Amino acid sequence: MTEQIRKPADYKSAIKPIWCPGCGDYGVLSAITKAFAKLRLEPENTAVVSGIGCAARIPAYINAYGFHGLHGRALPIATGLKLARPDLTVLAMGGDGDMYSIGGNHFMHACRRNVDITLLVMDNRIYGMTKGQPSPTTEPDFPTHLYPDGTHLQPLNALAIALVAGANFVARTFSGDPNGLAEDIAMAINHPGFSVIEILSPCVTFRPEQRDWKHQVQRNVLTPAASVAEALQVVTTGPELATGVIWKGDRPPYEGPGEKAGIALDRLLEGFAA
Amino acid sequence: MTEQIRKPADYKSAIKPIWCPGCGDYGVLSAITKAFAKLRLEPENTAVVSGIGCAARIPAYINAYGFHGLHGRALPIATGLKLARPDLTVLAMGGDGDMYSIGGNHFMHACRRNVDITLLVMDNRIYGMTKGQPSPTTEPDFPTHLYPDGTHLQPLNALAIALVAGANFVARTFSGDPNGLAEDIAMAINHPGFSVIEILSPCVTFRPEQRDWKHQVQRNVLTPAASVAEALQVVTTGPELATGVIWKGDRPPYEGPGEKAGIALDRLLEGFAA
Amino acid sequence: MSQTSLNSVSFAISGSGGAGVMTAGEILLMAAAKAGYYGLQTRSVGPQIRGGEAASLMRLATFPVHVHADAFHILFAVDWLNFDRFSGEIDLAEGAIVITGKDSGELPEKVAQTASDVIRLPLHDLLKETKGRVNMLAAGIIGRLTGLPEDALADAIARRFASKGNALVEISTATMRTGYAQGEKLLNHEQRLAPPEPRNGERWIINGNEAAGLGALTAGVKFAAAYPITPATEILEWLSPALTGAGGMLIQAEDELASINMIIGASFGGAPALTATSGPGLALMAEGLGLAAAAEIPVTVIDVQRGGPSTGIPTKSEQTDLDIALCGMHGEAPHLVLAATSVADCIRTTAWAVHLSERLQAPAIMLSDQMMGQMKTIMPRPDLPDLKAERETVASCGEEDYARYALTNSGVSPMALPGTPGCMYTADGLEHDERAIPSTRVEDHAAQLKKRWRKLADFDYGNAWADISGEGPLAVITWGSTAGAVEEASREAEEAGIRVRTIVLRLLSPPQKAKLEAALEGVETLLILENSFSGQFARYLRSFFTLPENVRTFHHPGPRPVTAREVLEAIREAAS
Amino acid sequence: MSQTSLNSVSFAISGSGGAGVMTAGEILLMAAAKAGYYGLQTRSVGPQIRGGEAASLMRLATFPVHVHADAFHILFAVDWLNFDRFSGEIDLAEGAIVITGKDSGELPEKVAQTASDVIRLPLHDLLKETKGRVNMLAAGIIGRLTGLPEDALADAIARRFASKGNALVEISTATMRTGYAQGEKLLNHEQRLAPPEPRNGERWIINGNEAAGLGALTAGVKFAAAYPITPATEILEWLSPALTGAGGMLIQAEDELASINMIIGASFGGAPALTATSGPGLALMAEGLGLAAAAEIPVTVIDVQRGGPSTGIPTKSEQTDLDIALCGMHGEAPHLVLAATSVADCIRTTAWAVHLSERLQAPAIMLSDQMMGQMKTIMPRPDLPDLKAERETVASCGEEDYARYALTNSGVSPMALPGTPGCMYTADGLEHDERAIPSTRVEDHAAQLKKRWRKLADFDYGNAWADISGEGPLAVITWGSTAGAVEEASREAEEAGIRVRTIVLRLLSPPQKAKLEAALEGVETLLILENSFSGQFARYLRSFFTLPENVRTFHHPGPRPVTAREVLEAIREAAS
Ligand SMILES: Cc1ncc(C[n+]2csc(CCOP(=O)(O)OP(=O)(O)O)c2C)c(N)n1
Ligand SMILES: Cc1ncc(C[n+]2csc(CCOP(=O)(O)OP(=O)(O)O)c2C)c(N)n1
Ligand code: SF4
Ligand code: SF4
Ligand SMILES: [Mg+2]
Ligand SMILES: [Mg+2]
Repeated sequence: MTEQIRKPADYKSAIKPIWCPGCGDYGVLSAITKAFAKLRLEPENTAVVSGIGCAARIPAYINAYGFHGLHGRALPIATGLKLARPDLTVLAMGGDGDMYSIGGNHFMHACRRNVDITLLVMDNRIYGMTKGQPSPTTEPDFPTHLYPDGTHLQPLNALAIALVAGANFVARTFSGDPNGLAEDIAMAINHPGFSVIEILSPCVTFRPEQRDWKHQVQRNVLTPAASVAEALQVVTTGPELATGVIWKGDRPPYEGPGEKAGIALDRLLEGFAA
Repeated sequence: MTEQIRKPADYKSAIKPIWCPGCGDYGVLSAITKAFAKLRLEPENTAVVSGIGCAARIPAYINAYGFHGLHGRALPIATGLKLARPDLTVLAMGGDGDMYSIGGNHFMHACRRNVDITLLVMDNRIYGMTKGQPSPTTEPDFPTHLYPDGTHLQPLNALAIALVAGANFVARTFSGDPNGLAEDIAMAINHPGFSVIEILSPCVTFRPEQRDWKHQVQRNVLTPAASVAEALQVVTTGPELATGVIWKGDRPPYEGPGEKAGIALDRLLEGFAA
Repeated sequence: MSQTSLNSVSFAISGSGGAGVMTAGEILLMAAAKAGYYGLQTRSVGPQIRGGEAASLMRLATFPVHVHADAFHILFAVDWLNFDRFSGEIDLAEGAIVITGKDSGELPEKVAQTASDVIRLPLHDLLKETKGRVNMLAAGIIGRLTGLPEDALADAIARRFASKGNALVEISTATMRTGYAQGEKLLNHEQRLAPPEPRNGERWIINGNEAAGLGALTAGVKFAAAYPITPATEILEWLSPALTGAGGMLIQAEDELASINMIIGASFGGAPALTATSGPGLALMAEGLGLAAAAEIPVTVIDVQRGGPSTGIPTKSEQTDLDIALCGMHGEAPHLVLAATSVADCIRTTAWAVHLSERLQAPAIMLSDQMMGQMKTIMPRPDLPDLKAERETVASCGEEDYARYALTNSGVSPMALPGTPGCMYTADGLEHDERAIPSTRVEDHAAQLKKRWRKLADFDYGNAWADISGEGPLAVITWGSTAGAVEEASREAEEAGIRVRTIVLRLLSPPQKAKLEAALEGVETLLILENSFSGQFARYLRSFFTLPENVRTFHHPGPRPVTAREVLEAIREAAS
Repeated sequence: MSQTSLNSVSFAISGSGGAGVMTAGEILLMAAAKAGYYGLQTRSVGPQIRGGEAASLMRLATFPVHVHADAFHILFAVDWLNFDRFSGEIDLAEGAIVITGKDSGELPEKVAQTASDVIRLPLHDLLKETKGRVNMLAAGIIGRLTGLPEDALADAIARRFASKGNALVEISTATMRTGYAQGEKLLNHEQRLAPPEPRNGERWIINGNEAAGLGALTAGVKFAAAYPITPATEILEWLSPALTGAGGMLIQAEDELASINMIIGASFGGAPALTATSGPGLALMAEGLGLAAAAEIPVTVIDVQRGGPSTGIPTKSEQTDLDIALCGMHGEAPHLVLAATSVADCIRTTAWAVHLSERLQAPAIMLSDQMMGQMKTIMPRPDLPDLKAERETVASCGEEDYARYALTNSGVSPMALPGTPGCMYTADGLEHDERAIPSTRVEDHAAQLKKRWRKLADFDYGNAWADISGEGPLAVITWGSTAGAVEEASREAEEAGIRVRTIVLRLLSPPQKAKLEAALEGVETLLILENSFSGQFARYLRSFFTLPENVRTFHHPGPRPVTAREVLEAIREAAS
């Protein structure tokens, strides 16, 4: 087959997003298609896996194989897929609730397992799809119907968790900058092992003040740290709306138990001989 | 009521542990009873909650209210209990599989939520109860039936997760030093908010080489760090068999949404008036 | 126009892109309540979070209504964008009129085929003067056609927009009046409601989710933990400030595994505790529910059913969590399953679930569904039920070891709450003996299995286990929100001279075998009705009860509810 | 001594604190196999991880056996510590002998009451010479009493301890010989087996867990993800290196939510995928199974049942996950439920589960239980089944959009695997249309619900859905490991002149209504047998099938299995 040159638009499916006008996720969708075009990915050899939420609706809008699974469970599905089909480029994606609340355990263990998957988390610090409940990244004083006086809880520093748990590539980006975002996504896909990109992606409906992120975000000010410790420093004490690549590790990706662990069928059957 | 002076033995129940002779968990049980005696806890106002595993068997051996719940779910039970009954002293406990594998999400979120609970994790780097499968803390090259060639996975640095997620007290201790352990447990109970104590507790049956920990552990060499960042430094780069208190934070414990968030019934009923 | 249409009028207002059709419906409902009518409102929405196509489905009546009529008399369509997404839920009545914009384009086939009159109005022009929104225009027109007083509409608008400032109230009122005047010109299409009965006492507008929250609160629930999920979230959002106000609290858990285990912990500590969820969340709670059954910890789970399987159709209704509610746990974990029968009944049945759960130290699942959970209903202000959480506890223990799981006569063993001196024990999901000590013995297992079963099976649940009415050799049995259609159809059947015995189960588990079989005495034909594809309720009845010789079933899946007309047809067939 | 006892001898070896009773049993089983006998071994253990009390429960016979006999002829008790923990599982036969130490203390009441002879041996003294362990002494004594050749025992010891060095082999052999000689002196208590049939072909010693792993492997499973749990872990431990050896892999997941979703992901990618668990894990997989049903992803879950509810009795058997396996998902999620009927059948039924799951693009649950999962059985080397994973896929797509969920005749829609050009689609657990696009429409929901149901319901499962034998107006029906007792009892009933039709279901869902009802033709009395407290299987049969007038049930909970004697009694009663 001769290689086909595809434009970003070729990576869009025909399905119209259900998102609110102005939702940050449109920018993410656009950036993904740009990144795919840049990497010349073949749609048939690319798979995008998500959970449930506004953000998690993305796969259907992308021209690639997709799986819109269960709330919180995108990463196990992506893990099984990538391990069984190492030939595919596999991305996982979803919202802050999907990945850090109900999906928190898989997030932590996926970082540790370091399978070659790229994770995009559209962080809007709210549950969009269920209409405005606090997520693990919601500010403690943000009022919601559930907690009119705020949650009083410290937001989860998910990137710090990612670093500590072993993610091999960590970046923070902004949906309002689809070109920068596209570059980061392309870089993450190319980087071996488990990559985490936290995307500041405004929910204009339940967090209208996030429209202001476009003025607040410090674009591309971060550069890969020299050590995990340094990267940790950046995500724990640095400005929280600063974007850029934070960490590029060199852990070899996990691909399974390895041949040495195998036993041939003959030998196994011998074991049954009475 | 006049205060009753209780000896450690008074905090032991009449039930005989099912543990293997030499199991590290005996030392933990003994340390808990010492800590309780030291703090003069009233058994009826103390509750110990666990999941499933060898370590998680402890509650029945303690003279206090106990809950031996589900694998991985000790922390939610302890959280519900403490929030509903703030008058009780609540401890949660279990093994490395219980708390870091199946229970990993609750672990992360309990650290973040910072309810005044003390968590004891008996880390033997193996699944004892199910006879020797790797846990998240198992060394990558340790051979098991499941992975004769080892897991090839980086062990989870659970204390680093705890620090990053927001635990308010973090220590590492050793079951072979019940007195030191007792002091740490007492300190953790007294410390407000969510406390995590990782206890190196050998599994003599499936990790017989851990018997050697008694020679390898550097006892009480750690002291509380001045900042989370410094504490992180200790648990990420320091010797992994060093014990001591690593972090004492001053985040106020979470006790619920707070009165300001309440609405009186009358006003709620008015809302229904047509 | 038949007599019925005057005692009950149904209409739908649809539109896309945030046309505000829900608000129009609310205004009409409030005005109707004010005027002394009964009524209900449901919504059909597309997958969009905001904007997108939506329909406000309404019924106003002179008598209390619990279910939509079979078909709609008026359809006000602001536009036809994506109308086919819910056209399957909107059947037009014979003689129905369709009101739409002059240039809203071609009618969808189904509408064109069934509408008897299509009125095209210059909606844009009509709004020019007041600069108001089309939804208020719709409220005015429909208000006029159904005969609601203009003042009642104005009053509703004032209350609904009170917090949004005077300007909006004024514009909206003026627009409504434009519509009302416009309606005047369409009076040959009038669907006027008969005058209401004189209104005695206060009326409420409430939906099943709020009602369930209220039931929980009145029963004494003090602790809730939950994870948001459609269509149960309103329960949580209503309950959270309410519980805090009552000295308790609601915790948003990290997931449903945490929510069920948190309430188990709180209940172990003595706090009546509850969670609310929908199918996917209930699936995740199965292991925790088993623990509650084994360790004998009272907890209540409200399951607001939605379309399944899997993520399914989160915004639409169906009665298909019966299987998992009854049989979704591994091993044998006896528990209570109750089902509310109407919006109002959500108060009582939730309170009863909490009461029974505490009384019997067992988990209770209370089944609601999207239809009643999100249906706003006008009803007389209800008396709050006197069903409280009352748990048998022990005050202190003597020398003897406390037997937490003692084999008492009733099977219920008094529970020691933490804080009780001398009774320290460890609750356990491992099989155990009477003193809660883990045991693998045949004898202990048999004894505890039996105890947990008989404490539920032998309890006297009184009369509330089912609502039974009517007589005769034909019986109709159903559960949940389908009860509304069954009651209405039975009434109509009686009027048509067909005698029908109606049975609506409220307590599904433990099955009330003797009682139901007594209620079925003399019945020759049993008609089983439910809103499911496979007939889960029919299978449940077959597996637990001895049924009459002749059993007929009628069921279809959501999102279309089972309607009174369908039930009536099934009754006619069964009776013939 | 009856004739039967010579064709089949049962004995138990018990002891505490690591007495090695399991090893003694294994040696005897290996020796028996060598000598041409059939047999089986199960273990009853206390809660301790290591050491603690344990009993090796054994049966040796001249014919293939699948179940323990009703009672034991020999009990060798090294000591009586905590013997009561499993005494409920050890009934002594009439005329049974008890061998124990001279100073092992008083016999437990139940033993004292039923034993006809008690032989107290100076165990310590007997071990003095060889310095061996008491378990080898027991192996020697029992070997002699049952008539196993001394050489076969020596050979078994040599093989069993080969990896542990010569010294141990020698000491153990010498100790066994001491025992064998000692047995010589007890020959009046002999329970000698009749000479074996001439052995034709190779014999295996295998348990159900290994057999299930083997079945999965032969069917072509390439990916497994699982979380360890008793009593399913051996499946994983056997499969992991086996899969790696076959170019696949097994992943230990962080929990069961991850395992089910990992295999869904792998299967979406085209790899036949499986997990194994027990009740608590199955409960956690319910949501994932629903997704597999909705998104039509083949996956197989092996559930090795244990005592429930909740954590229950992890090391002991019961048949009580039937409810959750059949009905444990929310919404309507049609799926396959199969049950192995014996240790050997675990190979075939697991392979069939994988085959059907792939063929029908639906999740399959294959039910095993602790009894057969951990029962070591001597059997002829089986032929591996020719049941492979074969999925209908598409090779490429043209211009038209690919309809992943096309409404085909069979209901099975050819699946595009990632890598297939032009067929990109998004698998979804939301309701969807044929092209996999999310839909809330009444029509799409109805069509897809029906498709998912009929692809299972209309498939022709051939004859393997049940094992049926015998004739007559009395039928006995059962499932799972209880089949062993039923088959044995039916044989005995026939011998006693009672005609019995025996039906053992292998395919539980979709229910084979027409086939089972045909199999029941002419049956007047149906006897339903199962190992559960509440009779889950009986309820299942009632809910799906039209049963004969006269239905009787016999069931009791684990850990005691339903025995052939119990079945026989129930047959006698039903026949009278
Ligand atoms: C098991 C389960 N629990 C709850 C839900 C309901 N639910 C759907 S999306 C969602 C959260 C969405 O928030 P987030 O992941 O941040 O995505 P966003 O909508 O903000 O993009 C929840 C709670 C569900 N679908 N499944
Ligand atoms: C849902 C569920 N999955 C799996 C198990 C089986 N299981 C019991 S304990 C255990 C792990 C024990 O390891 P750990 O927590 O490290 O405790 P240890 O025995 O080593 O003290 C597992 C997997 C279970 N009981 N429940
Ligand atoms: S609710 Fe928020 S996150 Fe969801 S589509 Fe609308 S703007 Fe986006
Ligand atoms: S198996 Fe290991 S952890 Fe469990 S009791 Fe024995 S030594 Fe302790
Ligand atoms: Mg979000
Ligand atoms: Mg461990």
